[in-house]
Amino acid sequence: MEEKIGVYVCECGPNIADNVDIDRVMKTISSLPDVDVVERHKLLCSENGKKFLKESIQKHGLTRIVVAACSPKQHEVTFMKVCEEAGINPYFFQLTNIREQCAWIITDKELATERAIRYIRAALRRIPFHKALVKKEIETNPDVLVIGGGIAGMEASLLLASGDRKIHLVEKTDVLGGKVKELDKLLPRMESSLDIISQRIQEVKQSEDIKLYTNSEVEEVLGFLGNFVVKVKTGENKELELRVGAIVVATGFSMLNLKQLPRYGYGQYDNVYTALEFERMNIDGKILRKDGKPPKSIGIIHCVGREERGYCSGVCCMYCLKFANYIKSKLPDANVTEFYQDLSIPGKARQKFYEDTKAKGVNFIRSNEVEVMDKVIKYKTEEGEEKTSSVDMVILAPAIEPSGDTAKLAEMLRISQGDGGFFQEEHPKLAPVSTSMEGIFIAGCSQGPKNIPESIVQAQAVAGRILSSLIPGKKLEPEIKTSEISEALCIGCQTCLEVCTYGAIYFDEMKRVSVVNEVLCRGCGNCVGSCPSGAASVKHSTTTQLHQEVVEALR
Amino acid sequence: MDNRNILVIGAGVAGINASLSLADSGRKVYLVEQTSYTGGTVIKFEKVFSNLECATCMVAPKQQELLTKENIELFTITEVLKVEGSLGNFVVKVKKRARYVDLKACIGCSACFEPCPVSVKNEFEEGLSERKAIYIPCPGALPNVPAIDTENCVRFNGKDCKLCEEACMFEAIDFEQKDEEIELKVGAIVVATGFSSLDPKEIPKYGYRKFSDVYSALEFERMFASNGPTTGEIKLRNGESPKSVAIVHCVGREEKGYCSTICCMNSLKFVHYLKEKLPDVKISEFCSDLCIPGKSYEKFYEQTKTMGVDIIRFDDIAVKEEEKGMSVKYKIDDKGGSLPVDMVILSPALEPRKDASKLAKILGISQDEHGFFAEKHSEIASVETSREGIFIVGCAQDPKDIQDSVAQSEAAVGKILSLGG
Amino acid sequence: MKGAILNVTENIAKTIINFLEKGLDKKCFDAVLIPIKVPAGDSFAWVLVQNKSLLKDANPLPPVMPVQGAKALSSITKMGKTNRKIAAIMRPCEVRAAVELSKLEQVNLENIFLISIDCPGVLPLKDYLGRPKEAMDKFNKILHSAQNDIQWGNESTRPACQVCDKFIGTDIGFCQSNLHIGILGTEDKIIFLIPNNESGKSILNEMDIEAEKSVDNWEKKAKEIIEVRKKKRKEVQERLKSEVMGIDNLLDTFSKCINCHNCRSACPICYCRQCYFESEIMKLPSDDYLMRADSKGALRFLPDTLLFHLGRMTHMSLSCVGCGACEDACPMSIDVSQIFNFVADNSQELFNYVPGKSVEESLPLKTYEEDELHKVEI
Amino acid sequence: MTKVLKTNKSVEEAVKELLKFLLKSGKVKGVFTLRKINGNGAVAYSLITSLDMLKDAVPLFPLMPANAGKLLSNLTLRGSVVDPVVAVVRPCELRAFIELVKRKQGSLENLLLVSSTCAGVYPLEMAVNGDIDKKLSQYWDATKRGEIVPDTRPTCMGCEHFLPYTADITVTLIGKKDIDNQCEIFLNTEKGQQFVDGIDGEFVEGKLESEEVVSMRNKRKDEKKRLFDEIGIEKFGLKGLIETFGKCIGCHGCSKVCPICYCNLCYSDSKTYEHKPSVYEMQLKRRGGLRVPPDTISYQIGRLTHVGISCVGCGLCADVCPANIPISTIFLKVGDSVQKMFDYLPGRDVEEQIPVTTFETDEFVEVED
Amino acid sequence: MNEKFAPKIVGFLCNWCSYAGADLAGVSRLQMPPSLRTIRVMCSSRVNPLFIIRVFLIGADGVLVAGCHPGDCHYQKGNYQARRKFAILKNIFENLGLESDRLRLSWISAGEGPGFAKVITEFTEKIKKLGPNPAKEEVFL
Repeated sequence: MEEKIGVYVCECGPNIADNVDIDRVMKTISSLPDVDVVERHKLLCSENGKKFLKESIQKHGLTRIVVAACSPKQHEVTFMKVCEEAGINPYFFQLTNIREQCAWIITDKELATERAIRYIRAALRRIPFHKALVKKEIETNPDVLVIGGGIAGMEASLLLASGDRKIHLVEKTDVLGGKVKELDKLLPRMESSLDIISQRIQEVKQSEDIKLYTNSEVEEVLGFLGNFVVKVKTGENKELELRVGAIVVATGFSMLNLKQLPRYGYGQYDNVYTALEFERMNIDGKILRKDGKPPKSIGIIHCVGREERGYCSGVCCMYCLKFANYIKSKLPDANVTEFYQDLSIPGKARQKFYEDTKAKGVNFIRSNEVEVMDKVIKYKTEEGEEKTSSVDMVILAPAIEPSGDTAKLAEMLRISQGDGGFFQEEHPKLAPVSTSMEGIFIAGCSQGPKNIPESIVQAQAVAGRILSSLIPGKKLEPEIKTSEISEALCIGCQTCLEVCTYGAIYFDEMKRVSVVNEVLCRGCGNCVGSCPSGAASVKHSTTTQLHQEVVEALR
Repeated sequence: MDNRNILVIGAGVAGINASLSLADSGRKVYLVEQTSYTGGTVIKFEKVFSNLECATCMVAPKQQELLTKENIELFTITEVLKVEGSLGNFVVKVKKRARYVDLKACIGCSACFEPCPVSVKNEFEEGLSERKAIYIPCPGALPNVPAIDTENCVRFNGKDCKLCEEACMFEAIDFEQKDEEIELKVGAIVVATGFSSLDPKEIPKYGYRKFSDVYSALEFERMFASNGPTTGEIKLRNGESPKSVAIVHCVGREEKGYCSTICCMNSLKFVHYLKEKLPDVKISEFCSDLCIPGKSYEKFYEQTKTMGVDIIRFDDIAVKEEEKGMSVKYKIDDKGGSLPVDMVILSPALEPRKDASKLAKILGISQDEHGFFAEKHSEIASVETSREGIFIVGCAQDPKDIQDSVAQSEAAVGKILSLGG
Repeated sequence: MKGAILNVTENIAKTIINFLEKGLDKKCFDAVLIPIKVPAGDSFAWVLVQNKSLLKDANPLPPVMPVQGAKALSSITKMGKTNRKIAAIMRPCEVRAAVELSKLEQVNLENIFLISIDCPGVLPLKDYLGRPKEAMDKFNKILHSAQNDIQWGNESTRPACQVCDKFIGTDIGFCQSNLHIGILGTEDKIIFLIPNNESGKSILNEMDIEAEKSVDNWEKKAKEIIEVRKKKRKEVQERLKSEVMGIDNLLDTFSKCINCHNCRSACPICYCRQCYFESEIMKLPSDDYLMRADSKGALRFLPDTLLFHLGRMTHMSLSCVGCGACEDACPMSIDVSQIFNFVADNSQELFNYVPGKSVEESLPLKTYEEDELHKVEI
Repeated sequence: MTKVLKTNKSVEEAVKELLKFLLKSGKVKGVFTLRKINGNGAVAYSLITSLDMLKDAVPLFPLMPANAGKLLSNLTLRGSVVDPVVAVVRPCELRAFIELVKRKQGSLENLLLVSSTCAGVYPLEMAVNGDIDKKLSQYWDATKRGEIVPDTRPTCMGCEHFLPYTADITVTLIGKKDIDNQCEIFLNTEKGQQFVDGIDGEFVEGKLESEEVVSMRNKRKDEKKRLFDEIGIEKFGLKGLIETFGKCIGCHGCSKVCPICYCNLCYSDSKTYEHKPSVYEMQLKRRGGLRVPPDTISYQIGRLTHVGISCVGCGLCADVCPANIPISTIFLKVGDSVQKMFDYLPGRDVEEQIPVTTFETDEFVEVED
Repeated sequence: MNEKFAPKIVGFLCNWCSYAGADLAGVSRLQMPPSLRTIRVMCSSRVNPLFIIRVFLIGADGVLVAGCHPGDCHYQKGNYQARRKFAILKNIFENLGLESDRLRLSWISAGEGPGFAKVITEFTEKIKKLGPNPAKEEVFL
């Protein structure tokens, strides 16, 4: 069918008109073959401008529209809407920017006008090659899989449940509560951790929206946002298949294995304990040396393994202060010394806790290269002088590291691991709980070391993302301008799979061609730039379309 | 929840983020912003730590989305007057100040600035440059529509001036606009009003305003900004570029009694700023305890150290006069030193907004001893408040970095949506 | 038959170029498609010329055929008709190929003005490259021998050319250009411009060249040589029948083939973007190969070399114009074109179809007659 | 030190013996090697499954009718060979195959790879009238003496990677004085040793990187340098390119035979490169003239961007070029330099990732400005 | 240097940073030579080297590929990939003695209006020094 093409030039008041000779533009463009309508308007984006555009399109029964006006970032959407209202596909429209990138940056009116004409002709050249694109909609499953039954996993599950979603909560061990369950008191108010955690565990167990699988592990994850298929191996060694729309990974952390750092004497000398061991001692109410006597002088060592891991675990300083408080309340005359590098006590509440602790007569020594010998702690001061201090009990604060199965999960879920081996968030600032795989979220210490409130916030955030994006009965509307791969041209070298950040391309073994999953594709075109066979292309930015623009630009 | 609409107070990155998510979920959102623009403090940054990403590139798409999103109604230059009712049916009265520029008609060509006879210090640029009485805070601000500041506009001070009106081709200037009081019915409220940073003047020893080349972090931020007053040139007041710079952490920490969380990283970021523009500049970072928690920050610190910067610890510090210029005097357990520099950058503490207590009263929520909005429970309910249905996110609750602010905003969304309705 | 007569200035080539320049000046056409010596001077390439100054290196009758003219024409008109009038000066086999391609929708002849020349044949590309000078002299001799030598186009031209009996761009050569240039029987003093149709005539009019002169000398000479060639063609094909035909001979001939498919790339009639024999279809699972190997004890790898050549025959032999481009491009110097010619002649005979003779004549495989080919029925 | 199988047979016999042993013992199902076919002296790669047919095998015949890497890819493209197959190929063919495997165009599984220290091959045109047989004695003499064999293809004479990188079994030829009555077969891998297990002959220790190899490598390096200087592509510029590729007839035979050009349909033969006449008319207007078919130069540079990083310099492109363009030398030179950027050597190791799919966050900052 | 020569530069600007930067330059009314022909792409990684070659041979006096600063890519890592492809192409150009200075890769953020103007001005100057792209006139491409 013959296309009817219309060109609309916006004067944008004086902004374009002052610097671009609109008359000349009109004249030149009208003289071109296969341009059916050329119109000008004072301000196309204004209400009556849009009305004018719509009516004109309908009056002339146009099939392709070129608008020469401002930046697409300003009004592309505006005019696409108009096209839709006028009854033509919004992708049969091209907005060419003769304001920001023409009228406003070129003083010489002659040149600016030529430039404007050139841009319009470029648009005219490409527009016949435009294809009609339509919104896709896909059914989704609103249920959620949560991996990990720690504080974060439970918080997410509970919140999602009260947002009436079905949740499958998969926990590796036989109990809920994760690491928090092993703590005595919570900072900074020193409330009982157990009360809080056991209350949550109850809620989870009672909720009929949460299906709990203990002693269970995820074995395989297929599919994508809204349509995941998950294989779970349950405690009863049953294999079952779950269908969910989103996945939350809250697999927490593990503590650095102190065997790796002999210089702290753990397992080598008596009375050297890890933080969690000490929590336990404290809960059992017996802070005692191996010989059964209470310790007289206790050294608490911060930053154990910080150097090796290359990051500050963020939480140790505070719980080390907490330990001092444990001790002081049980053994008031015990001598407590904190060996620290930098005190990391951010936020409005923590410094006070530190000062109160200090006031209880706890010593603080800024120290480097700390070493533990029998009953002695050796260290270097800021000035670098060697000192020792004799102790009869040592508490070590080992670095927090990703839990053992992180790598395995990362591969299974096709998400990447970032700094320190923790799961990589989609964006370090604006998308801390989502991943590059749409529909897969991370919360708590699996994303990075953090304290309890931060973990809970992340869990709630995940709930927020899921509840707002994956809504029962509401279909997903994925990106329209996605990539596509020509079966005929694809040779199956899978270069595209490797360069795609979003796991949006899969390989069809039968046909031996790569295929784009349009739900996941965001249309960046990296695959297009990398495909040797020219099999990949991005809709609405095809090589042909760009080439047409270039040809005109260089006329 | 009877009323599904949501009120979000503050169009900073946290507020925007919450609004977008809520809108996605099909909620109607009223976003109330005190200033004439969106983006909050973040858009004042050229780059953000630790990935040194360009802040505008990061936030602008969200701001754009905000303006085109169907079920978000944005009220700029607007403040909350009264909040009644309870979770599920709050009745909120807001005062929408006149912008005197028609948001629909104006296309942001900025033709009206030039003729305006008034010029005053631009607070967005931390007073480093001037603006007119009709103005946008900086190029690229969104919505890209100026506002008239009636305090300074001569027309609103007796004279009959309408130069801007004449300059405008789109009849966008409308002196007839009136402030209006609007009543909003909402089911829940998200408070994302952010922070202000301590005015170093309050602590004389830092010599702020005494010495012309002592800058606050935000001032320096704007000085480096490519869309800022110097288009990114780092200059002393005398026009020369600094040879030695001191960056001072923890300004006001002692006085405030808390660590503001982000200053260490932000100050380290400045090293990158300086070295990018002035490779040979001598930089000293004065810090007490380095607070760089989390998986990524120490890496940034290590990398920064290799760029040539002295990290100097202090217990006490002051900026003193020298016969020529100034120097930083510092003490660390009874030792100490003095370092002559020609530029000082102060990292002042983050503090609650000046109007926090007023807003707290209006909202009927409590504040903590520092004046930040108090969360319901510091460990397990940090986005909830004493009043059910009112949520606090971002630095309005506690000093924090962008990641945590965004996380909290999403958390509030989670909480609200989980209430059902 | 009538035509125009132009006096030769300098040499035939120059005369023809002058004629073309005149055409450009008179806007009879906007551009000329003609072979031009490449900058390095070691070959010729098709160039679409608008700026006359480029014609100084042009040669309407180059000693080699690196690219079949029809392919060049196809590359610019495949996607639609040109808006400029283009005069394409080509050898008869190239004109015939162009006509075939237009039937296959690979060339759009609208606004294309086809000019053909008496063709003495060309030298094998290999003989020309490297020694362009000597080759050029050799070729010029052939050109001039046109006057007396009945064996016009001697041993040194390509085998395909030596047996070509359709080297004349008029109906006696089963070729239908718009204008044919005759150089036979002219003692190199004149050339004949013979319009084959109205558009040919009208162009000559526009250039006010009077076209009512007799061209009998030329025609007589041409027909003589055609006869000689026909005979030669018969002989050669008889020889081929015994030497090359039959499965063993064929296998033998193609045993050197290295599957580079240059023959098909050079062939004007093989117009597929992607050859069937290079497509996924031809890629088999490994055990298929092993099984086939097993059945004979050994399998040449790649297999299906003969299949490729036979397959190609079935695809293009009806339209094969015998231009010899395939043989020129073969790195293993296999007598591809001679074999294809032979097969083509026979299959074309079946429908007494002469490829490129006229645009009107539709491709045999696009039509059928109810009463035909009964001998293939049983 | 590597395990070496030593036999007192001429190299050619020994290798055939080995193949026979493998096939006979049923350790392999097929033998992939060069073979004389059709009794007219033509030599082609073949997949041999019967001992009888093995007689005509000429594993070391100095001719490359096609890059075996490309052929092996064809063989294993749709899944690895079910039963083991032994393939006798040249080092550059082996490297090509490895590159193809990296590009998911083939599988190493169940393949026993036999290669040799390669003395080079003769140009294809020599195979046209069977001239190679006349040259064989000269070929082997030079090889024994560890000298570059005269009249072999230029790319071979300048090839420094004649020592196979990933072969299971390597037959040493270069500089081996007595290959007529003695043969050393290096068993580089576990696999290699397992397969020959049970064959007669003595097993010794040996070193592949012999003096002969080293000295040959130096000779080749010099020759390569000479080649590069002679062609001096860095001085090409557009003019030079046009002069060099002016005679290109656009058959794209170079890409058809190139093992690294693995596309079914070359991008530049695809529709994207075909335009409405108006596009050409615009060009015509500006340039006054336009070569057709167009895109000769862009095709060649374009192919460089694709092939450069993996070019193994097998030389076939130049060998098949009807216009005698020294393509291989040009590609080799550019390839070398592109590969150096990432210190990447195509075909060195199948685990080595192709640089184009990966990146470092802090590389090539010099190209930014 | 030919004063009359007005270079034609084809600029592939990524939608998220560089195009926004260009807009900001406009909004700030920063003047720059009229040499640029903007082509908007979603990400710098979209630009296939093959395409750059074509643009160069069609006769662009300069080709600019502009994207987000490293680490800022809206699609996480596209610009790194873009840089690699570009580096290889530049290397090939140098090897073939083609003027690789006609190809430019720049990182321009949405905030860098002035930066954009600077890039365009500099690049235009550079191209002016190089003179017109010979490919423009060439017949035998």
